[in-house]
Amino acid sequence: MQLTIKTFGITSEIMSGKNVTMELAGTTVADLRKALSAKYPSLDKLNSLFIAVNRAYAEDATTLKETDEIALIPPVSGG
Amino acid sequence: MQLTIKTFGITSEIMSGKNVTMELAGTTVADLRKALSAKYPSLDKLNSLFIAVNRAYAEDATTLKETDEIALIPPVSGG
Amino acid sequence: MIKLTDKPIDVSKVIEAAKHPTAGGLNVFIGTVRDFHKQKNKRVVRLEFEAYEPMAITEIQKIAAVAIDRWDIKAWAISHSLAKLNVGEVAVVIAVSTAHRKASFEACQFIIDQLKEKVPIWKKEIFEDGEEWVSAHP
Amino acid sequence: MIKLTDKPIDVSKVIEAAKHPTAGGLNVFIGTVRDFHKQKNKRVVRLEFEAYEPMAITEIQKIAAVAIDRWDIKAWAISHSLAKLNVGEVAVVIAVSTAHRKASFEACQFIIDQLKEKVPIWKKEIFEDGEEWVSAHP
Repeated sequence: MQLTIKTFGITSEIMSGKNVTMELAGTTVADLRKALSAKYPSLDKLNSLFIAVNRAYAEDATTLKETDEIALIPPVSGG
Repeated sequence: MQLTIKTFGITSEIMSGKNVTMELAGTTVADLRKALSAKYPSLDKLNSLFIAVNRAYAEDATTLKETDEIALIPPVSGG
Repeated sequence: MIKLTDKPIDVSKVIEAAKHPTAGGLNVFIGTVRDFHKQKNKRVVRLEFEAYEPMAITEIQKIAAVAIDRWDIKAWAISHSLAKLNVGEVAVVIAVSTAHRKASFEACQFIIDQLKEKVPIWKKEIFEDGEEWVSAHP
Repeated sequence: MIKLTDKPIDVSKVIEAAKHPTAGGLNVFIGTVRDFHKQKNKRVVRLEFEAYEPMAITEIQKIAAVAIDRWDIKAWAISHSLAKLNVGEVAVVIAVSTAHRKASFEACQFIIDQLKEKVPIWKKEIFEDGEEWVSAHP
């Protein structure tokens, strides 16, 4: 399926865009992690990388749909 | 010696004045405590009563002079 | 900055006085007049303060000196009201800035705890049916 | 009250929003821009923020819900800057009022600690010779 991924902070630089489209063979957050890691190896160098689905932190087992709002959450640093 | 004693909070009410003069036979803060207690028994009912000499908390053993600035400090409740 | 005042406390001014370019955390404690005295089950109408002003300032300076010795305080400011206050009004403001945030919380809490224990300021609560110096009696 | 804003934060407004007649203690944490990054030994010129706004608001709501469950919070308000900030300017204000003062310190510290850990807001430090997303890399 085709996903549109929102990026923030350093992930926008690594992936060269704020809304990045990706073809995903698998169906879960874990599959997406693998695909991202393969395409953008620099993501692995981050202190942490969470994936948010529909504006909430998602587990690796979460199943994705094309209509989900997916976002990458590199280490937060507000405050 | 004759002392002038500043009073605050409830001690002004107990001693009916803001600057109360007292004749003291002894010479220390402990002597003053005894004299105050004899003349104003209601002071003994307070949660605590400190005596300040020259704007600092004084020990019972502190010696008093007529020129000292003496003040009664009932339980403080600022803030 | 230490200020005892019978005018309304300008909270922003106290905060400004505690800002510092090397500080990342600024903690502020604001004591306000509560509408109800739980132990006495009475509604509070007003508060009045009295202070032994020169000694109060000296005692606050001593407390600040201990805090500055214990934490890396960049700037601080304290203002305490000596006015007649209604419910919701500000009785005291303490502002402390430190490089990192944890110390600002600790230092500010230390200062208000010590102030309530040692500084010669007295609070009288005015109820609908009487008045009382706070904490005077058991 | 939760506010993410690219305008300068009005600290007084955040404090006013956290006042309550049944509260005796109001604790405020103000995060300001420090002039120096110690680990990097570099002077900070400016900060920039980015947020995933809808999720940031949801996460702040979750944190507040936990705090309200844990402490007897009478009122609270949070404002976070999304502006370009210079040294000394205000990045975040958290204000919490409780009946007694100890809880106001604890709840406010909990909220800022959790905010820094969970809320999707990112800070970029601009140095004289470059820039960097804070905490991104080991």
